[in-house]
Amino acid sequence: MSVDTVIEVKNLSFRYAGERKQALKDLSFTVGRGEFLCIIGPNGAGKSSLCNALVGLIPSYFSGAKKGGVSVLGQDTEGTSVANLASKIGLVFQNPFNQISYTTSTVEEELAYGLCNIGAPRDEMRRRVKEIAETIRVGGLLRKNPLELSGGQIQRVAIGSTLIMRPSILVLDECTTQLDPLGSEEVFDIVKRLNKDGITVVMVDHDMERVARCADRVLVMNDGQLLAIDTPRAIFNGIFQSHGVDMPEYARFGAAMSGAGMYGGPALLTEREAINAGKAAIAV
Amino acid sequence: MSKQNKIKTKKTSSYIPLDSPIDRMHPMVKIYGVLCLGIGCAAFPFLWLSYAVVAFLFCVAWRAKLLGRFSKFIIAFAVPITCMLLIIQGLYSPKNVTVLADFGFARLGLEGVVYAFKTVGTLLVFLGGFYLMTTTTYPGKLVTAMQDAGLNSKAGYLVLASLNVVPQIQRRIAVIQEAQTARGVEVEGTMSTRFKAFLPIIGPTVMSSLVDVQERGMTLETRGFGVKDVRPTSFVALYLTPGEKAAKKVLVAFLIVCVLFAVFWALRPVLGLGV
Amino acid sequence: MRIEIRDLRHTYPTGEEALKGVSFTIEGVTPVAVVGQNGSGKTTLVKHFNRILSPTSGAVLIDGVETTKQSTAKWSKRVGYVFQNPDDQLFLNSVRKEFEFGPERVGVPAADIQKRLPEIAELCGLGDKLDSHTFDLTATQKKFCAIGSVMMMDPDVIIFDEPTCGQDVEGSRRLSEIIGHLEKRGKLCVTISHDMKFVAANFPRVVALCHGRVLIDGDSREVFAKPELLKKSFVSPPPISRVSLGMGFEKPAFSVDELVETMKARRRKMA
Amino acid sequence: MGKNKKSFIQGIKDQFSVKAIVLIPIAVGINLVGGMLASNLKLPIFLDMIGTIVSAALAGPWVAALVGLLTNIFLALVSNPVYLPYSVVSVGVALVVGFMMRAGLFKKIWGVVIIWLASTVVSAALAGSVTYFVFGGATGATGSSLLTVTLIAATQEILGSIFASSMIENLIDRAIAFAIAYVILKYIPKRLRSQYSLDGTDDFAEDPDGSPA
Repeated sequence: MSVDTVIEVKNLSFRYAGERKQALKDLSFTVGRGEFLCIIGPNGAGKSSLCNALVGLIPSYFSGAKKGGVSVLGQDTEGTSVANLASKIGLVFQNPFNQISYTTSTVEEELAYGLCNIGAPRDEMRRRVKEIAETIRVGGLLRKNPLELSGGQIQRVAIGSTLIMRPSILVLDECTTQLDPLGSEEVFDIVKRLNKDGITVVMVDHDMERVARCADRVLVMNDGQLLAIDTPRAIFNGIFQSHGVDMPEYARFGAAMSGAGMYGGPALLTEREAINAGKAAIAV
Repeated sequence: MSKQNKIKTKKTSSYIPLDSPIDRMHPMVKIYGVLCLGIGCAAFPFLWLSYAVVAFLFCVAWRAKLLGRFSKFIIAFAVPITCMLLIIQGLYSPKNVTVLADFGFARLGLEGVVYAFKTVGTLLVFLGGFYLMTTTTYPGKLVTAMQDAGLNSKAGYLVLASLNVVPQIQRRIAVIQEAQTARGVEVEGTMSTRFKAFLPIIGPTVMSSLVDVQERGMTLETRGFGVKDVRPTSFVALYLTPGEKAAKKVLVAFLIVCVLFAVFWALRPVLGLGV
Repeated sequence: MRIEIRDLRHTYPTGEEALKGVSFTIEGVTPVAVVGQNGSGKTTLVKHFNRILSPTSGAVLIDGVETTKQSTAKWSKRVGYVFQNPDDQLFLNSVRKEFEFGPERVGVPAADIQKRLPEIAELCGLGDKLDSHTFDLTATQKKFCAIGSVMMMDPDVIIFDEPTCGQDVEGSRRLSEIIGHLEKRGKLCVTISHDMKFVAANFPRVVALCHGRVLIDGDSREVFAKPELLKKSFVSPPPISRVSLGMGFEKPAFSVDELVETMKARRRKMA
Repeated sequence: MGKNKKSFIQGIKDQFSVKAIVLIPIAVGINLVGGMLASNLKLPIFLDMIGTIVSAALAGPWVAALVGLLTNIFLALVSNPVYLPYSVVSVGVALVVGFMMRAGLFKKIWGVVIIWLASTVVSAALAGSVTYFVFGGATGATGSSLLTVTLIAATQEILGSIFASSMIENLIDRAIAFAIAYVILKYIPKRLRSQYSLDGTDDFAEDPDGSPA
């Protein structure tokens, strides 16, 4: 893990206007540069609210009572406009159809939309669109209408139009939930590669096998609270099962083998690890 | 909204992509065209000018490869309204003095007939021009041109998003209709059965659309929509050719001449130039 | 219960051929899962079961009756369909009203509706939420509200489209419970799913579609024992099955416990 | 609205938050698909102002007025430019509905009846004016044109006939539109509505358990 902190959340609490329940309860944690952090927890745990707070939509877009604060790259999100923050931290959410601007007729225009709004010169736009199109692998789709793309393709365009603002942190709120396995894989591949290239990733995900495989650290939430934040091996050792948090099948397998006295190592996180541990157990 | 009809097709814009000089023309010239020709004809006191401009519009339609559609549109509009106005104004206008024909139950008056043809002529110029502009201009290009000319970017968003959001809501309503019939909502049968189907289908459409509003607003916020003190730029570049610049000047000149003539004509008695 | 699909073909008005001759029969009440990548024709197929779609050629027969014989609304008494997105179904201002809506439409007597209501609410985990606004529910609860509102119509067949999409552990567990309950009550459950963990745990029969044709149809253990064939439809066996196959076992395991038991047996044999 | 008095223009500007701006195209879409659904179900009415009413209730009269304007622009684009001048009618009706809702009339059934009657009269007056002053008496594009001509022939009175035919056309349609919008608005939960209110913070100051645990 990096020593360099890019996000610092300090005693963050939030309650939406008109609601009684606290959506976020006294959260504190930091995210390091280049880290891959996964947020897990049952539906209604406050994962989306946390994402909205990270990018500054809470409190500027959602009215409510906020305590504590979030700072991104040293800047307090409160008092900074969301548009300004977009060049530091980008958000991609679940429904791809809600992430296109509905004002453009081609993918390239869609990618450039954010730049148009901040008044970027045209040459700069063209250069960045070309660069981003390569990153998100939509080179062949640039002239297509975004509304005619498949879910996975639109989701990649959504990531692209976020990346075009050159954020160094990407927040993904269940961005593959509504996609089929193939589309989901396409999107996830890109996220993984971006992380390798140095972008910090904060991702909400329900696919525990994937979380176990990819996360540097896992943040567990329930009922608006932060239960734990640690490495996947530490999180998936069975402690949090009672909090509505699923375990990856491999970790569950490891735990069951330990119970039967066939395995004594750390939590299993990948298919490879599980197969090897299993083979070792029956080779005895 | 009393005149609103149902939309039969799934078309969401009247733009017909055809490669023609009119299609390639800068949208601003077309906007100038509709406004200058329309207002000029409306102001001009004689009715021949409108019909001359309509003839010119037919030439434009031919260049735009839209002669067939344009003729159809003009006839479909002109014939019924001319008939109706001849009855309403020709027979019943209080201004009627000169009687052209006497049908017994009513008299056809010259003033009313002239008024009817003047109205139809002006409307044909306006609506015909508008029709040609929208069928030959891609909506995105039109809005870009208007934004270049100083239109607020929020207004541009509203026009384009309205055009683009409709097909998506249409798809959604189709799914909702399926979902509700699967819950026992009958969409065929007696009038009261069909009436009862309206709410279960429009209800989820409205509700889910309102939920979408939230996320779409977030998207726009994060993408710098409506940032203060910044002049938005556009991805697609539009330039006026020298010919188009000249065309704009000619159109404005046409408008000025028409208006000046109209003022002159109206002031004739005052100026002592009576006929 | 018998659903017979006879050389079913469906071509959309756009010219897209979604089903290119599908034939199979579902008999009894054993839950069936339909799997395959997007565009394989899963949804098009099941939408024929209650005549949301009509065959371009071929036929679907429910207990010997062609589906085209009556409207979807009429079929809703016998064939229930839960759509993927609950927002497409829900619009009333309480869970109770949503539950009563369907059966009222098809003329179920009020007394019967009230009798069914508490049991189904309990099954769906909405027992204490009956008077909540559907908007105040979490994504999981909304989904179960939609499921419950279809179960309230007491159909003989229930079709689920991607029921685990966006669900958490709790939701998936409750769903398994409902599927078990339906089978016990003699109802057939047909599910479209991408979630192979869920399919393996709940569906003894799996039909995999690929490009509008049946790729494999059979016992789930046999189907998941052929990862190479399944790849054609971008389906991969659930993680634990992959582990057991990777360890060299012939039959794919469907649960962790099962695999551990098999391993114990192997160790005993070797010892 | 609000304790401190704002200027009229500022008041209008405040109604156009990003949320309201995103709502507008969607409300336009609802207007249009409402009309389409009515025709698909073969109902003899238009029902194409549900989006306008909902947006008036959520985001105020000026947002609703824009919804009305854009709905007509859209119709002019896709179906017939004749709709363009009638934008005046949509805007006028939206303002009447919006301001009467602001005054709290939509909460009671009798209030809804008043809004219905007022909006019908306003729309008939405006539509009649457009028909008379722009089109000289009839557009020839709608069924009411024939009605107008018949009335003129019977009464010899041009303006009155145009107004009367417009009233007849609108009265029933608006009644059903308002009834449906009334039900839908009842179903929209407060949580969603409070996202639009200009004084959303006031809303929750009343809440008892204010501080985080």
